[in-house]
Amino acid sequence: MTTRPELRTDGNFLPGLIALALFGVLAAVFLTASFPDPQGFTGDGSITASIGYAMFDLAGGVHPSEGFLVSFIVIAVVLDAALDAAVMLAKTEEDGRIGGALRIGSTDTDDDSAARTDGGRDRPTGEDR
Amino acid sequence: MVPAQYYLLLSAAMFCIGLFGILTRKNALLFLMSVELMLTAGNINFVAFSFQYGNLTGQVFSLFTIALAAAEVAVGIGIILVLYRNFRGVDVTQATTMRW
Amino acid sequence: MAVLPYEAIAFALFALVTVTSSLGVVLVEDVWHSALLLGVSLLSVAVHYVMLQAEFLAAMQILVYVGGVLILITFAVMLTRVDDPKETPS
Amino acid sequence: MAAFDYAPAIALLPFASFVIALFAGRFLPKRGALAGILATAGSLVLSIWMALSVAAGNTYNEALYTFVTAQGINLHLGVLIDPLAALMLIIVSLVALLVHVFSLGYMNDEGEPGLPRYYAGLGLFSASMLGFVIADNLFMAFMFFEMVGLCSWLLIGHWYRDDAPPSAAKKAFLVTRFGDYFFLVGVVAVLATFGSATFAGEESFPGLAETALGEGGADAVSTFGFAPETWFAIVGLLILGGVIGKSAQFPLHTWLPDAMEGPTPVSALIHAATMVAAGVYLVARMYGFYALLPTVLAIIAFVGGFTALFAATMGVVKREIKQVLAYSTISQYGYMMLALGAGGYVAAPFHLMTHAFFKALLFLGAGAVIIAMHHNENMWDMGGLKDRMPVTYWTFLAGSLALAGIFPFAGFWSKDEVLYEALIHGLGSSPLLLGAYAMGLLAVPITAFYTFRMVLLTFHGEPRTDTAENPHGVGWSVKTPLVVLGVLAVTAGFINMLPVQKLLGIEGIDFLHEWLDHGFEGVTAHHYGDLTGYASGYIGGESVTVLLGVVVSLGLALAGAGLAYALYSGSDPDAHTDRLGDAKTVLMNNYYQDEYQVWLADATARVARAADTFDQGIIDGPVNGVSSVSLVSGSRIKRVQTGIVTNYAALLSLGLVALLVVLGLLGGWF
Repeated sequence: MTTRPELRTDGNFLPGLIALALFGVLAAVFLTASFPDPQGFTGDGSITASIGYAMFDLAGGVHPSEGFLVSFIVIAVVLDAALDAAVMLAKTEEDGRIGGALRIGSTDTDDDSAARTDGGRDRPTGEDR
Repeated sequence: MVPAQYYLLLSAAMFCIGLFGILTRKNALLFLMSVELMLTAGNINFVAFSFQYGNLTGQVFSLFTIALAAAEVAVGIGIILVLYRNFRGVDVTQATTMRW
Repeated sequence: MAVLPYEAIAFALFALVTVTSSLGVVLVEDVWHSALLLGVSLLSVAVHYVMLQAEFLAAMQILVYVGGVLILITFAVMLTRVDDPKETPS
Repeated sequence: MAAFDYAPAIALLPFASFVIALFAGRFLPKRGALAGILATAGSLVLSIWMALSVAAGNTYNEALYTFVTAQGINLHLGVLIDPLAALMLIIVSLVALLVHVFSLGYMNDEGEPGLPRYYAGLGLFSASMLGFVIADNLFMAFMFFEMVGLCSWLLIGHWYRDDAPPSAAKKAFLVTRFGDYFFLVGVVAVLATFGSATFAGEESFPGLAETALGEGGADAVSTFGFAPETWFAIVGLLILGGVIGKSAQFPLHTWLPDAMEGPTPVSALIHAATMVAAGVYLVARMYGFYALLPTVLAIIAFVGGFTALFAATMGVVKREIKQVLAYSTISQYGYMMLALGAGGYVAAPFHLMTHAFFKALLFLGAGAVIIAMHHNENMWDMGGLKDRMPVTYWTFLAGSLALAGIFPFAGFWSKDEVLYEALIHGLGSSPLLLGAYAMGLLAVPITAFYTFRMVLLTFHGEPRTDTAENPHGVGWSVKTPLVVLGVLAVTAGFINMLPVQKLLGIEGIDFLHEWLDHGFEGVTAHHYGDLTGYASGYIGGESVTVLLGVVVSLGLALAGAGLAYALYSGSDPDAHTDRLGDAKTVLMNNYYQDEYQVWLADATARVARAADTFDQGIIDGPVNGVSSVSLVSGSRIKRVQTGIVTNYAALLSLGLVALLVVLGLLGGWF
């Protein structure tokens, strides 16, 4: 089903003024600032290769950069933890299955309509809230 | 060569649009998307200055930011699912348990 | 910049696309449309990256953002969609 | 030195009896009395052992348990046994033992309730006093001083269901506490000044004070900007505040007559050996400090002399037998203070000792009479008890003769020495002492008068009521202590027959002088004599002066006794005190001292209320204001916490914008 995008008309746009104000301040600051001409990457080395070298603190990068090995490892670990946490959040409390939102989303109250993975055996009679 | 101010202006615009979305919408998914917009605005800044100074640091940083954004979306969707389960909707104004 | 500033024209064009689609993300009624417009916005940012000599980053932007994040968001939109479209939040 | 290893046990044994009586008293046959008797008997045996060791030339001064040592200040528990402490230990433990025995007859046989509590109190009282006696530093002395006060509160208020005893107990506690505040400040001052509060040994504070007053020694102590003499006098007076409270000296004597509300054995213990004696003992204990301060000594002497006279006059008109004894106690402790102030370091413990024996005897005798009279204490209801309770009569008579100071009973020797010291030192160096001496001398006939008035009214003449006709009998547990104390009241004076030595020239019979003259260097009688700087003056030679003092005081005592005999010896004597007229009213009302103190307390309460208002309004006001402002503003501001993420984000953004604007304006970005 495709529909044309419609602009939202209702709602409270008053807080949006804050965003506009922020933009005003930022624009005022940026437009008064002046920069020299950008330098760009002028050498004939590969930028992508240089990124790779920089990321692992290897010598050989043509373009100037800093080393990022430690940041890389740290960010890898942190992101992994974040993903684990996301999975944990998404689990339902009762049976540990992912996708509890699907079950409840199907109907509001009746649990019977939830997808049953046990083939209908062991039908709960009320203790399954 | 486009001067850096214009890139800054572009990124400021994007950032403020994202902020606008967060301030005016109630849908948690819209929140997520707005946050993506704001992160991207930051990335534009990084890359613009990387270009400005001919230094790759900004680009590497942007790379990290992209990875971070991906993970953030994963966590955000986890939160949205919990929100949906507990409040039967993704309206953030319904979830006021932490009120005074 | 005595020559015709193709670069400036391209920047203006794609900046317009970026800003417009971003505004669309936060202004349209339907979440699904928002998600699609977000994709447009992120793709146009990738173009900016290319103009800033960050080709690898542009590729990553497309791969990770448009290919990963957007799919995830789409997934969430579908997961939380209530049957009755009238009840779609916001 | 083996004997001294058991020194702490002297105080710990009664403490054990306290614990036993408190927790197991109700299961014991005599409700804890036997434990107390055994404990105090053990203390007495140990005390005698200590005294024998001291007599052999040994002394003991050890810190046993240290609380804290910081910045040169050392707070510890320790034991100091020297001749003075050994003497006092024997007095206290003996009286405590006899009081315990007497209580069998006074409390147990009368079926009083709350006996375990009573014996627990007695045990703790004895333990506190014995701990006070063996204390080796002022801090520890203060602790036990306070415990003595606490125990007096417990025991005076023993019959707490009546109205009077609890209020008397409170009064005793509060009045002595009032003095103890000064004492506490004094202890802190001593610690701050000398960094040490020990009584004897190398670092003793009297020794340090002596050094500080010597040539160039003032740098060793911190005197807070005062001249050392001034500062030491201030400290001495502060500590004296505690002494005046505990030893019931004017003007803090008012608690003691009220303390008669307690059981009579407790009265005997308080007045003879423990609580009241504690003050005098404290002065004697740190006499090396007071001896350096002529001003303070003069104050002590004058307060003592005045109290002796003042209290004696009030004893004249009292109708209750215990009230008479109470005022005589105050009066006699006045004599001890007079002795201490007059440089009579030996005379004061001497009088303390003889007084302990004969006053304990009198109180226990009075207790026996009270048992006999079914707890009627009014002397006008008695009379003729002489034939019905002879043991009590004869021992009571011995005690009365000692109290009146009749030759050769114990009180004569000690009181005579007190007056003699005051006289010769007054003649020699300080006319002020002569005033104190005069007051002390004037109190002698009054003492004899009220003593014999009491004896005559109680025991002589015809019975004036049916109860006196058929008194309740008393048992062995009452008579035994009376006999023991009666013998001591007769003979105790012979340990220090100074007049006999001076007149007849028999050397070596002033045993107490020699006893108190050995021990630690710096705490001997001779050393104190050197420190006080009192010169002796005589009227026509030493022997003449001695003889004069003896004759005058004995003559006055006999005159007072004779007057009492003349007025009250009939079979049914009149109430001659009515002739005193208005003076009697004043005396019966104790010179309105109570009213005066109540007025003072009311005035203080008004000040306290004003301070309370100040505290509530001005001190607490801002504090409460701050808290209520926080509360109110908190309850308003907490509404910011809507729980809606959008609002938080809006506030965050608003803050960011404001911050950017401020920074931009400050940094000139625009």
